[in-house]
Amino acid sequence: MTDGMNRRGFLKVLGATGGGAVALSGCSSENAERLIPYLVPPENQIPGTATYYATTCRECSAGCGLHVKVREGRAIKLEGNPGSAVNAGKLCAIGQAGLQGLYNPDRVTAPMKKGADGQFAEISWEDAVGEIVGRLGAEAGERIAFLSGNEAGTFDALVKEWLAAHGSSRHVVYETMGYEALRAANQQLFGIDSLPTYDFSEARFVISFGADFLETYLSPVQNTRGFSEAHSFNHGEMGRYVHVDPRMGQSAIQADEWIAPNPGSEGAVALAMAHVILRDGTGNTPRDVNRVRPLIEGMTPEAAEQASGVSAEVIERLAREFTAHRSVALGGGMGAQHDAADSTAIAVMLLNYVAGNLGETVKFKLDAPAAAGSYADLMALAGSMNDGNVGVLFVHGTNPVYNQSGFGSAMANAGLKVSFSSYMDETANECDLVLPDNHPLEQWNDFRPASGGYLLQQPVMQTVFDTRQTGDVLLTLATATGNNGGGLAAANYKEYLRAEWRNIQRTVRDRQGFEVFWNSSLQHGGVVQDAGDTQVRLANSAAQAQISTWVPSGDGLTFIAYPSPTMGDGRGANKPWLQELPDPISKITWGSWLEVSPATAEELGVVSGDLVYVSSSTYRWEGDKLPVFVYPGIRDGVVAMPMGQGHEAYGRYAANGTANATNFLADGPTGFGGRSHYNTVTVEFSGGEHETLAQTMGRNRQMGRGIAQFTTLAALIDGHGEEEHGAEHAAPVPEHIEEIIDEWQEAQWDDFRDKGNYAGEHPRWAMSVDLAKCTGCNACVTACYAENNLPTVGKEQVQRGREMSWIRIERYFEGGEHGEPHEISLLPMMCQQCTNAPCEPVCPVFAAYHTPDGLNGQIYNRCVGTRYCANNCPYKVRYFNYFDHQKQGDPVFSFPEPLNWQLNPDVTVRSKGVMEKCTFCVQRIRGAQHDASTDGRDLIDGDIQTACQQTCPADAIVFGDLNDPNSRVSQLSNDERAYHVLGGLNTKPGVTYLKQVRNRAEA
Amino acid sequence: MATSVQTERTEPNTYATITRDVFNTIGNPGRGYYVLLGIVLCGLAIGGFSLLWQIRWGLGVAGYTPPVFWGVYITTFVFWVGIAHSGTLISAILFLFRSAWRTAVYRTAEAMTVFAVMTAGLFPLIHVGRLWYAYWLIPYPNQRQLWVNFKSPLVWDLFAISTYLTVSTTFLIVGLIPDIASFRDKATGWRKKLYSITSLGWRGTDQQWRHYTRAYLYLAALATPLVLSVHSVVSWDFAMSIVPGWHATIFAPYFVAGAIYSGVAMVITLLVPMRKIFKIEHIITVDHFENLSKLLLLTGMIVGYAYFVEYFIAWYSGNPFERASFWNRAFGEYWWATWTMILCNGALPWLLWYKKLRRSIPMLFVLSLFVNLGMWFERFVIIVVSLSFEYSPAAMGHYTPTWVEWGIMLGSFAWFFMWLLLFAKNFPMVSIAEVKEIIPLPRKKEVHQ
Amino acid sequence: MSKSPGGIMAVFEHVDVAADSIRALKEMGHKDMTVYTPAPLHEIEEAIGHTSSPVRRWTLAGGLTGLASGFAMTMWMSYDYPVVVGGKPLGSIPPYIVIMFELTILLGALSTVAGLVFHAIRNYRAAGYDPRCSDDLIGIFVPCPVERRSAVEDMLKDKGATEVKVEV
Amino acid sequence: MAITISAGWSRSHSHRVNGASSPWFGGVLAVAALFLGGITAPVNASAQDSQPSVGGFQAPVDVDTLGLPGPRQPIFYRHDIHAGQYEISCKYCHFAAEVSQEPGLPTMSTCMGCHLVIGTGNPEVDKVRTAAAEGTPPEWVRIHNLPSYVRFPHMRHVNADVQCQDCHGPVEEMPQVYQYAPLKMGWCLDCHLDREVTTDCTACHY
Repeated sequence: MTDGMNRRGFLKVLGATGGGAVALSGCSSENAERLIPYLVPPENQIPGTATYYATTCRECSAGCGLHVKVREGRAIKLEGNPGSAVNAGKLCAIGQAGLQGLYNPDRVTAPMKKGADGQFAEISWEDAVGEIVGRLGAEAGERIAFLSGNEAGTFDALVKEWLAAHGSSRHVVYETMGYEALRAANQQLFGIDSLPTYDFSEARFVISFGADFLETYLSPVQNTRGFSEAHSFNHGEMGRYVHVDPRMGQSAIQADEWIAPNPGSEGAVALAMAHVILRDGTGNTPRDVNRVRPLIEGMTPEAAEQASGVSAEVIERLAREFTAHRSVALGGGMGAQHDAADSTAIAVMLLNYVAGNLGETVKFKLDAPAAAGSYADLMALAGSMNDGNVGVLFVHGTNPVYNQSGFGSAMANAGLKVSFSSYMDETANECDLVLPDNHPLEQWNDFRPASGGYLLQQPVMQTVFDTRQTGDVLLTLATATGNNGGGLAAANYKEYLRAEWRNIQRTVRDRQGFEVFWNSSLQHGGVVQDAGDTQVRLANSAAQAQISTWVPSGDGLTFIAYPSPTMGDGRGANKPWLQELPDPISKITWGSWLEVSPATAEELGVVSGDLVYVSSSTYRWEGDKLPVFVYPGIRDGVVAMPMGQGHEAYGRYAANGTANATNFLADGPTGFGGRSHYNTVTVEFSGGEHETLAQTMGRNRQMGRGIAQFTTLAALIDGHGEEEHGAEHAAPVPEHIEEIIDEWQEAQWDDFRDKGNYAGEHPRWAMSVDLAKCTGCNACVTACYAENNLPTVGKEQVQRGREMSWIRIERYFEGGEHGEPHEISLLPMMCQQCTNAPCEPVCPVFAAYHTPDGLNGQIYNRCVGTRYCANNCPYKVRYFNYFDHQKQGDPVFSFPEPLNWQLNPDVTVRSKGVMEKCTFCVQRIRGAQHDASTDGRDLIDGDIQTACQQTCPADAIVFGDLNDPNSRVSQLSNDERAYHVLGGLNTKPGVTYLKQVRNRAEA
Repeated sequence: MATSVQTERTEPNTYATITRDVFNTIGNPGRGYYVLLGIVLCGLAIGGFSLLWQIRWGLGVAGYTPPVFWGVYITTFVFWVGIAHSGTLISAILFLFRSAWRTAVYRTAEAMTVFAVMTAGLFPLIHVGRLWYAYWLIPYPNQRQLWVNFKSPLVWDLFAISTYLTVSTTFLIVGLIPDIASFRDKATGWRKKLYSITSLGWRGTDQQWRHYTRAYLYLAALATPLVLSVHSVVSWDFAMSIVPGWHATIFAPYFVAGAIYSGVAMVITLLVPMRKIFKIEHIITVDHFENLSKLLLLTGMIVGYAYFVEYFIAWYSGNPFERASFWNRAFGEYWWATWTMILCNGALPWLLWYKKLRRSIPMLFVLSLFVNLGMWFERFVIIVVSLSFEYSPAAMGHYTPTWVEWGIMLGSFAWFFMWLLLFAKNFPMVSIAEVKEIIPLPRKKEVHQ
Repeated sequence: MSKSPGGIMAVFEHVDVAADSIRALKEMGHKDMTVYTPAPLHEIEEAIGHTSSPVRRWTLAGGLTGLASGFAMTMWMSYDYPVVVGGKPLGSIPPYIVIMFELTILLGALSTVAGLVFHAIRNYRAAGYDPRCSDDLIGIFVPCPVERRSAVEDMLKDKGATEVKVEV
Repeated sequence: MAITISAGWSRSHSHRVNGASSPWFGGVLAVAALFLGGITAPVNASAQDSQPSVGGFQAPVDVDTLGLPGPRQPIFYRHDIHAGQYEISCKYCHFAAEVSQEPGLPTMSTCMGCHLVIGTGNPEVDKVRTAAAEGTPPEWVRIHNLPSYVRFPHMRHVNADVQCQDCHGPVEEMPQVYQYAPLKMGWCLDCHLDREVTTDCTACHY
């Protein structure tokens, strides 16, 4: 097996145990490699075993705890910190892909300075600091501005202190997803500018008004965990979830009912529900509701029907359901942030308020940091730069030029622009100096999420490049300019941080010695104590609240730019894992698309894949044309596009020539200071131009094959859970035939039960997947990429269907035609580890075979590449290496230095011509068996977690031994909802699916 | 047809004329031959370059689009194996049936068999991901202490194809020995030396003929079940799987009939120009073509019936996957391939019910080309179209071959014709001894028995 | 046999004449002769009256060897390093029949050829061959001592041989 | 296995070291003795034969590596002196062999633990000291090199009482280490079959 980039190559760089120049061939003769010993043994590290470091994920503002798996001094995988209150050991796809930010081949490797020719050239750190110091001498006071992303925590404090020391207070915070509408509503109603936390686990009725709470909204992993508990089927009970939004996004897949109101009118529905509750007195309404009573009473269900097109009856029913259970209503999602989004958020908060949910399922944490910054602030800064009032601009952790093209031209009017970006993104390109910050995994830092607590970050490895932590740079600058009084006298940022944590220790009333507290915080990833909730009550300003609906400007189609579940606001775009991660809805990779409803598509005369021009009143994208994706889950007359693609800089993966959704949005802040993600556009199709979508679904519907099955709550309660919905045509195997088959099978197996490796007792590894829990978030997919060294293959190969995703989420549209409601069925599909695996007997060389412990083994080095196994796999979960993905210079090279550093040394990197597939993370199974053997104990249920299971925020995946009747997986496999995909083929899969349960509205 | 009849001589065939006429087919070739050989070598170079390109970069340069993991290579593999079959049918099965007319055409057919198997045998190698490890399919003792999986139809295939190649080559060589001896006794110069060696000391003694005829009979008797088994085994490459459209009991006879059908067509394709170029129209006559076209008609009817049965069973079984697969064949993305196949193989052979058409050589030539095309598409439909529409709707894809695959396919034709050209100019393309066997040697007295 | 004492080589144009001559030679007591024909000719074969060729035994032996080795190889290898595939028994006869069959044919065919070569070489006679015998003439070579040559020569000429000559 | 083509290896060739003088027991004692020796009897660097011998084994005087089997290492580290003559346990330096897949390579600080004090004047020891002082660890040439698709969990073997020498050969007698066993699959299998432990493919390949 050729191993251009092999396990050993990995071991080399830090070389605890072994290493090597790239060894070319390997079946027998090995090239001499080099072993480089450590000078001093690193703490806690044993070569060949992983060390885990606790730190905090900074890919979004949720503040998930991380356990970083480090092998031989290199971070190789990001996993959730089981002790974290936010994510409890789970981690989303974006969070896991943080590793590819660390090892991004397009990282800025050293300080850069823009020359007279506009090209960047490397300079030394000393020179770079000197340049700034020189300029700081000339500029002072408010002419110094610091633009950053959400840095709630010590860094924020440092920036403020540093600016103050230099006489400035201009710290502008800008996050693309700033939730300005939600915050404005909280400000207006309750007088607090902060973001709420939702306690889903207590709720049994969830209604979302355009909030993508399972995708990007506030804290998606936390939301998914809670929602999974609230909504999954459990002993005859489950919650109900209604989604109100013109577009059915990933979150809405789980919705039991999807209501598509007129665009921008969700607020009216929410307020009318509040109206009904107040009218009927069914809610646990606080007494001070009278302040807003006129507002609520003004919105009758009938009025709401007028505004939204949702019938009054439905609104009445929803209101009844809302108070019949513990409930939660969500609003203010970025994908629904139109000009009247503050109205929506106000209405939703009022709905929660009248139902008595505040403090119950909707909480404002006492220790939540105050929110800061908005789109309006950014635009104000742009204005100020245009007026020549900014002499020195620092940019850290935000990339406004990408989604606000006017900001770039404004920057031209600022003096010295200094970026701390790790990547040459659009904003860094406009700067004079780029002083690359350490990646969050290389940093000392802390973070305070809206859900409360103080989270620590520690460097998990040496810096990959010649980068420096921005905190250190600021301290150096302060020393150089002599403005280093107070906390700025700290020797380095770590000391500054520790000083800050002495305060935190006091705040959390910890009475141990500081070092004990510090070390314990490091081990746990921070301190989280339930600081309690803010007791919110209606502020005086609540009486002035107004409710409006969004009014389209001019004719045309309503355009929605929604946050992409894979790209986020765009910062995921330079990570190949995320680019290749199929969008949960469209299943499109490596580019953007325009979602169009079937009726609208017919009007436009387009089908999926047709290339269209989209133009708004201010913008028309000339770069290329945008492919259409016909989607039944979007309201007629509405088109939608994911944010995050269409970068012009930001690295080879990001700058992929597709369109940027935010460009089609109107400039300028809305009344509440945010940006409207709605606009009116026209779509033109000249005819004839078409591209093959880089889509990972062959067909969008399951053609009655019963792949992803569902049942209804009512059927389960009535004891008809075994009924196959969506599998009308699959003829079941008659029972007596099945008996004969089973008997015959037993007889066959007797042959090998006492032979060779098959003799004796063995586990039968198996998995169960609860479709009622799966939200299609793709976290498992990225976990698999990370754990099993899966290559990313790029757009062209995905168009040929050659993606290597060992686990994929199959997404099937149901209904949506002939007046039936549109629904989506999901099914995570990985190797089913069939007992009677069709792939095995056809392999001529036993590369595919059955292990004694029930795995469907795939021996890569034995594989000749006949691909017969893949033909014969009914589930199509075998993936072939068409190219040498790990080889430099290959057409589809997946691991440009240093991306190869992420490779898991426990898993063989496959060469070209070899079939590969999921083996239930056999390296983890063997690893756990080794550990148990070393410790002299037996494995117990739960000792082994597959990568997908470990990260699943919904806890949908359970792995274990089927031969152990007490294991979780055994019990789940005998559930009334259990079924095998294509079970009629008698493959006897090891993966059991539990049917999705739809909690239909009571008639 | 009048034109073809005109070219036939009226002079009766005698032992002497046969030896002479066949011997005249060899000898120093003209410019046309070298032009043909040049074209063939160019094709081979294109194929070779494509293959090297594929080995260098990986199978990704071919058009494989999962779930279509097998494409043009396996299609062409089955095509060539199929071509091979009629050769053995004519040389062995018809021999057992004492079918006298076969003698004139069997050598061409048998040579075609060997070269077609030689061509076919390349494709499993070309198509595997790691060509350099393909020898792992052979059960040889190795330090890894591993054996091969005899349950895999691919291993059966390995055994079947290599046995077939060995046996048909043996059969060809055994058949050639007396003819080469004839050539030896006529040739001069280096050819004499060549034939002296390759005739293996054949002199046509009574003892030699005694053992020879027996051995030939047994070889034919062994080749007969072999030829039936080889394409059955090839068909089991598909039928043993669970792919809808593949998993069918009809596959073995269906494939064997199809193989003979395509092979006979290829024999016609080859014989028509050959008899003209070699001026042996009096040895390979229109009667021979009529007999071949009857074979074509018979197997064509079987193939057409198989098409019908496939669809019928897909419907009759009630299996939704089978039904969907066959619906997709006829009306899905590859409808054109299916209808090409049905037109060429299912409809066109009906023309052969007309004797006039059976005896029209230009007509047969054109028809044989259509049948070749149709049979290639039959395999394409069975392999690619079935795979593209399997069980999992999430994994359905559309496969389009790339230049590499077309290049290699072109190379395979070049490879085949290269051997045929080299053979035709150096060895008898008509069996001298066997043609002699069926015409009377002069007698002094007329015998009435 | 190969060390011929020399003999008479006669060449015939007509098959019936050759056959008659063979019979006549046999009557004269010349059982050991070599007949060269351009093709296997039944009339000649009948005249010589050979028994069935022993090659068939080679075929049978080869075929049975192939069958047995196919069975032995597949079964032994299946249990030597037991690897389970698809829930099937380790040694499953039905799929192995294919291998057994192919080996039967292969070894049967190869041993047939071996038998042919063996027997053909065993009966190889160095002396007396006329190249025209591979074209359109029938040759008969009769080894005979010098004292009997004239009688044989006369008889053959009398029967109608095209050419009769003495080969040493 | 009736047909086994193994490349010049069979069990009978394996060199097991006698249990009595088994050098990997009592490593700590050996080290202590080494220290003592170092202190009480200053070592003449060029004359190894004057060094005290703890066990029965006396390492030969080898100053030239050219004639020895195995690749030449940046430092002429003498396994025969360390593990043979002084009977330092293998696991003293290859510290992770009992707990990890990888046996571990001694860090420079492990070397300096002894060589701060002893070995002065020996040019090879000086190389170690220089390397440690300058922070430039030597790049050892890897000898036992399995292909990347093979796992060899050291701890499973060590804990199953497979002696280091079974695979690595009599390292304690090797002035310069060379690859002793073929490290081929058939060789692995022979031992696994002998010991009646798993021969499942995924035990080693994944």
